[in-house]
Amino acid sequence: MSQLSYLDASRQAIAEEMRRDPRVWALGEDLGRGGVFGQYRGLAEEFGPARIADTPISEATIMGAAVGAAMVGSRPVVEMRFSDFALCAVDELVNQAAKARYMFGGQGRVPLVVRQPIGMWRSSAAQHSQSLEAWYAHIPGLVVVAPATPADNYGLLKSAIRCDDPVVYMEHKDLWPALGEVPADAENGLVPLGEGRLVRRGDDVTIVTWSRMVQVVEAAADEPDTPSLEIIDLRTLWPWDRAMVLDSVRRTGRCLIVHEAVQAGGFGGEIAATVGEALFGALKAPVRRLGAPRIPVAYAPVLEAESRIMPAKVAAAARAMV
Amino acid sequence: MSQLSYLDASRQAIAEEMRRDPRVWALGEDLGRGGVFGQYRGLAEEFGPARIADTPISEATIMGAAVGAAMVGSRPVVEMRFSDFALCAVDELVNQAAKARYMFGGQGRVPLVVRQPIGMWRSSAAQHSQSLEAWYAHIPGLVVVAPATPADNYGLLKSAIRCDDPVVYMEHKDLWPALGEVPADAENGLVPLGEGRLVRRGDDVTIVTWSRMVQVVEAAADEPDTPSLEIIDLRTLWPWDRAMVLDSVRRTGRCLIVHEAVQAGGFGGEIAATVGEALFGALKAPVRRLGAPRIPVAYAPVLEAESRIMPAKVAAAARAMV
Amino acid sequence: MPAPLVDRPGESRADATGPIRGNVDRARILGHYRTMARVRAFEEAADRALQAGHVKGAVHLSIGQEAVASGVCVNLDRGDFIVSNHRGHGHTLAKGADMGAMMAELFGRATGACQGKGGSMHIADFQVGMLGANGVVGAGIPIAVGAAHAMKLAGDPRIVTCFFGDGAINRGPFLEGLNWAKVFDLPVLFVCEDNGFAATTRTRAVTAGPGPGARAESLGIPSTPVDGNDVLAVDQTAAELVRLVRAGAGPQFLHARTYRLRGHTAVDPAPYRPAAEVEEHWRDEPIRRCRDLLVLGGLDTDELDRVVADAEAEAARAVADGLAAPHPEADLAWTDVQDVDMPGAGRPEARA
Amino acid sequence: MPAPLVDRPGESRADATGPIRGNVDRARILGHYRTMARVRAFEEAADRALQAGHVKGAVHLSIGQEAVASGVCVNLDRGDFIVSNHRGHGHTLAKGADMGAMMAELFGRATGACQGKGGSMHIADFQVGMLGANGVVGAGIPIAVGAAHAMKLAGDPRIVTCFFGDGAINRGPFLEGLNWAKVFDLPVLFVCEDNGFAATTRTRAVTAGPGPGARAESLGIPSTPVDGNDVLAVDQTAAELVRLVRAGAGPQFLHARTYRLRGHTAVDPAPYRPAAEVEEHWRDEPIRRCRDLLVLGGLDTDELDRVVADAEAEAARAVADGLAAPHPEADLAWTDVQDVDMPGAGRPEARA
Ligand SMILES: Cc1ncc(C[n+]2csc(CCOP(=O)(O)OP(=O)(O)O)c2C)c(N)n1
Ligand SMILES: Cc1ncc(C[n+]2csc(CCOP(=O)(O)OP(=O)(O)O)c2C)c(N)n1
Ligand SMILES: [Mg+2]
Ligand SMILES: [Mg+2]
Repeated sequence: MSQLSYLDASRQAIAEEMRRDPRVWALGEDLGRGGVFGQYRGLAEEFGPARIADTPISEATIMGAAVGAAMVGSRPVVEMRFSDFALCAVDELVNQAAKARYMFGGQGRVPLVVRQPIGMWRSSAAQHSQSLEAWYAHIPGLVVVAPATPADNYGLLKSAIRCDDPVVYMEHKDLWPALGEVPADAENGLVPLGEGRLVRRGDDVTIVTWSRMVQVVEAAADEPDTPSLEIIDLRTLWPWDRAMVLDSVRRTGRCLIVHEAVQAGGFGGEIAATVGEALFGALKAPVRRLGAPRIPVAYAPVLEAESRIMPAKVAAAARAMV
Repeated sequence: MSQLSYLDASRQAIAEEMRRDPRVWALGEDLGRGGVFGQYRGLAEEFGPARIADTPISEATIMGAAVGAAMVGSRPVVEMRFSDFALCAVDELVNQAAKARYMFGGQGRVPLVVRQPIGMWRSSAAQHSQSLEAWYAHIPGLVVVAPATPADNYGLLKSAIRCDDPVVYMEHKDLWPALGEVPADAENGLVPLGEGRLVRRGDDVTIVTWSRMVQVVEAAADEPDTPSLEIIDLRTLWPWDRAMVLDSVRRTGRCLIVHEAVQAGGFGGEIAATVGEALFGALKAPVRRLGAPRIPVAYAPVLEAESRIMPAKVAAAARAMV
Repeated sequence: MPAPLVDRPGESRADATGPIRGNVDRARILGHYRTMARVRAFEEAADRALQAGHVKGAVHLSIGQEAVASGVCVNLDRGDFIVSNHRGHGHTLAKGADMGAMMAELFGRATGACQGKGGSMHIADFQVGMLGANGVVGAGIPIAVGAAHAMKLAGDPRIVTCFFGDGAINRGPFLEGLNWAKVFDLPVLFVCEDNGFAATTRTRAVTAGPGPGARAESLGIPSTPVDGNDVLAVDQTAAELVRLVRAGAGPQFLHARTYRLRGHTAVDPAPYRPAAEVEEHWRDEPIRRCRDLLVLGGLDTDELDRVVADAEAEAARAVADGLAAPHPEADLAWTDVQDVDMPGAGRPEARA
Repeated sequence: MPAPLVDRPGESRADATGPIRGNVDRARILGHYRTMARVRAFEEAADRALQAGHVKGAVHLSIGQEAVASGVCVNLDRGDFIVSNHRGHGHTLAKGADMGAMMAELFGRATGACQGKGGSMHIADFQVGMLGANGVVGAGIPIAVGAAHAMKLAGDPRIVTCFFGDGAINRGPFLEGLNWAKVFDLPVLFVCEDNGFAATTRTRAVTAGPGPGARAESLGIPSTPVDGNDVLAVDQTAAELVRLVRAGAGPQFLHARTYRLRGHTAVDPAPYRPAAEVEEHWRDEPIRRCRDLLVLGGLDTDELDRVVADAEAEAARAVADGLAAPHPEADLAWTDVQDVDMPGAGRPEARA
């Protein structure tokens, strides 16, 4: 084990996978100088500019080229900088990457990882703050991952790179500096795709959450008046760990889903609908969701705050359920 | 009233709005020859090639140019041909059209309508069959419409063109030939955005649905063993008619949501979560959803059928709830 | 440069030899004749099958454009890759794909090239390096470029050829993909099949500037124009460009002018162009031109007729086999989605 | 062509007159000097405010690129439109926007140009025809083209100018937007502000072919190169291009070479380029060059210093006013989303 930041954990994961498998490479803008957040710092020096490829500002082709490269056997890690810019490459991800294996009757596969940093971060406003994980969970053929801790960013990124299908990998920009223990041993640190993490046991309300909201929910749980919270970090949104969620809610009888994304049409709806259907009768309170209002993220901190879920809001919502 | 097809109803709506308001124009590929489905037949003859503009195959710029044109006071109707191709224009729709009014502090507005024909139609396979209404409902700033009948395609398209904000307007390709009565009087036929339509009264199960599935659900209701169904055609998905849905489910105690789109992460989750929360305790059965499996739409009819919701499936689901 | 005739791998070439034009021998031209006849026969058979209701989805026929497919692909090795567009039957056949599997795919049968999952717009045959048609105009360009990128990264000598239409040059991926190919100096040959139309629209009405070649050159990629209905010209030009690409000279661009003799889709009567214009172009169509050349070169017309008859027989067999082939099992719809979610085939009920 | 100096609408111009270079009079050059000094002062003040923690979001400074903004915008009428990119402060000021409202926007205050909702990357001032900066590289191009399209449709004589960087020419919208502008023959002036970098990457490393001008010309749009640090050259070139656009000659393209003297964002120390290179470019920076010209033309240095001092005072006032301005009310976050869903301001609880 060693203490690493969320950012360094991802860097180490890529470096190890690139050492292990010569087919792995990364492509995106500014990677040669470490990438916009420093997630690739030092990698060009170790692996050279061919495998840490500096690209033009061509999101559609960064993604599309990765699809072609993956189909003929390489394993690209695609850097989109901000998930918002991935909106310039949706055809390539959704019509091509996600469907190629299927459309071609299994003749080819598209083993790529597309890193799409999400979330609110330093007053970045409406075009640099979105969390659209719900979109990708809706698309057959895509795996969707949203790690909350350094250990998970290490272990899940490695699993994503080893996955034979396209993975939408959403790191949260506000988590880059977060520190945590990360298993130093390369193979033991792998985190399987599709498994949730039980963050904390509790009795009264099961909170299902992911990404940056895990910390927020933990803070809420520590507030004095908060009921006893069982916290599940979903980690992978598709496939999501239904079993872990249902087992927990069966026990607590209450479920609150918390996500940073807009609540309307967010992935919380999928979870709420599933829990509501599977545990009808076993619920002590209606399943609730807490997500951002359906407004763009504004620039001024006081306005941006309207889109933010804060611990007090989570605590209040949990209290209202018991 | 006159008998019109769903397709002709939309054509008449556009023609009337173009006559009424000189700022309205349409742009897209092949519009001069009537558009790929004939939705624009005759319009170039009446309004000239400037207002029925034939564009290059440049979806991103069709959408992006419409944003700029709308910001300075014109009212473009954007034709995307298949909703799948709109995936080439997502930045323009989601980062630009939806957010401009907000980001600029209300200085400008983006009154455009983007027509995105959706759905399975004649074995069109994975890249020509998608229904992604859930995506757009998740995006602040967008209105989302999915008409099921000629009258609604007439009245809603007119309302969409008159709306001062961007409207994602999703016609279903399989409905083009559907016939129905349409109010001949231009002003009376307007259908307000955001209001559902009570298709049929019933006692046992409320079905919430939209687009092509309305017909399917009606057929299900007509099957001999089916419980008494109350059918709501949502028509507008954002904002959706919560009041109509909740009033109905309060009475029937049961709710089944049916949509053609993939169930996982579909808009049914939003409705199920909302109903489950608002009517907890008043429900006689868990809220259920019926949508496509999370697989791409395949080409061969026998495979494509796996993605289709048929009346028998709806009837069986309703039966299982009572 | 060994340039095998890959139109029917394994089949014996015509035994006629000796030069006809330039230093191209009769066998090679006869090979083109055969490839083009096979493409034409396939398209005609597919069209008839569609009229008869056996093909459910949209079909874009390449009738009139066969010379581009044949002239380019004859210069490719089986291991080389091609990426195609919605009008891809010709490219696919010329690259060596099995006609029966293609027709079965159009019919949505289990024996189809994609097991019936893709249909005409998603035909692929990875065994012969055919990485897929595409339902999205221009989308093949970045994919081709990426495949070439992977080849370069791996030090793999295979090259990639990317076919697209004149309509695709107005989409962003054209600029992005060509720029990328040149920046990374990739082994890719771009082939713009310029048939004058994008669906019902004349491309010149929606295309600014001097055209595809000038755009390619503005991105640092040399462009070579060619009469796309002259199979020999296409062959000879493509041969040189393929040689350059293989030699590491970076991406090349072939601008082939041709004409789409049929509607945009098989059901499009194309009322937006005068019959006289179409007729005029029928006089210029590549198969007749190739035949004239062969006859001029002394080939027996009976032999040529036999080639056509063989092609038609093959297409008829493909239709018959396709119609006799089983429909896929419904469970197949659940396979090859993604491993992590659906490790085995089967509906969720079955898997629960 | 009347070409008002729009740097401070309503303000009296300098009274110095007489030609300095070509037929451009001193007043016009002095106007540029003032505009550029104001842009520089704004950027420096914004930078200091950012270091002091008053600006929360990212800021892209245009220091060193002032001549492009000033030289182009001086040729535009107040009613004309501009569309900008992430590095848009200079364009916005030069088009006549209020400095105080801009600074307040950076501070996220209620008095900001966008009421604090947009920040640096989304500054707009529709009153002076400034249709918005943009956080997405290249995204302004189709928007500008669409605004021009609407003008043409309406028979409105106003024209549109679109600013973007050399990095943006590698994105699809560049090709699509320019092709569109030419196909529809729209009144739009494209200005490529070529500062050699796209963030930390030298654009020449990721840009194939001869560059922006060749790409524009391949799309049928004539391109004119200009020394983007020579404000007079920019002015004179832009004047001619604006004249052509107004006269209905269709879209024009200005390729202005300049240099980004500061980091990509205000917090980027730009370690990826040698200090000597930056220093060399400081010697070539546009404000000093303009000053030299004015001094050569006989202008009093005291007067020039006064212009700079005025600009700095204005920027200081903008900072002071911005800091004194109220933060927006939280409820403002709920306004201007869309009418049909949220007809009035207020949170859902308040609206229920
Ligand atoms: C992005 C996109 N836009 C529109 C379409 C609809 N469409 C299919 S083929 C076609 C015309 C393409 O023209 P071209 O590239 O010249 O190829 P051709 O059909 O002439 O062979 C169009 C507009 C599409 N498939 N994808
Ligand atoms: C589509 C997109 N990709 C990437 C970015 C991140 N980004 C912001 S500015 C920039 C560089 C732009 O370079 P250029 O267009 O030359 O403008 P400059 O910054 O040099 O003024 C990049 C890559 C973005 N904002 N949008
Ligand atoms: Mg064409
Ligand atoms: Mg630049």
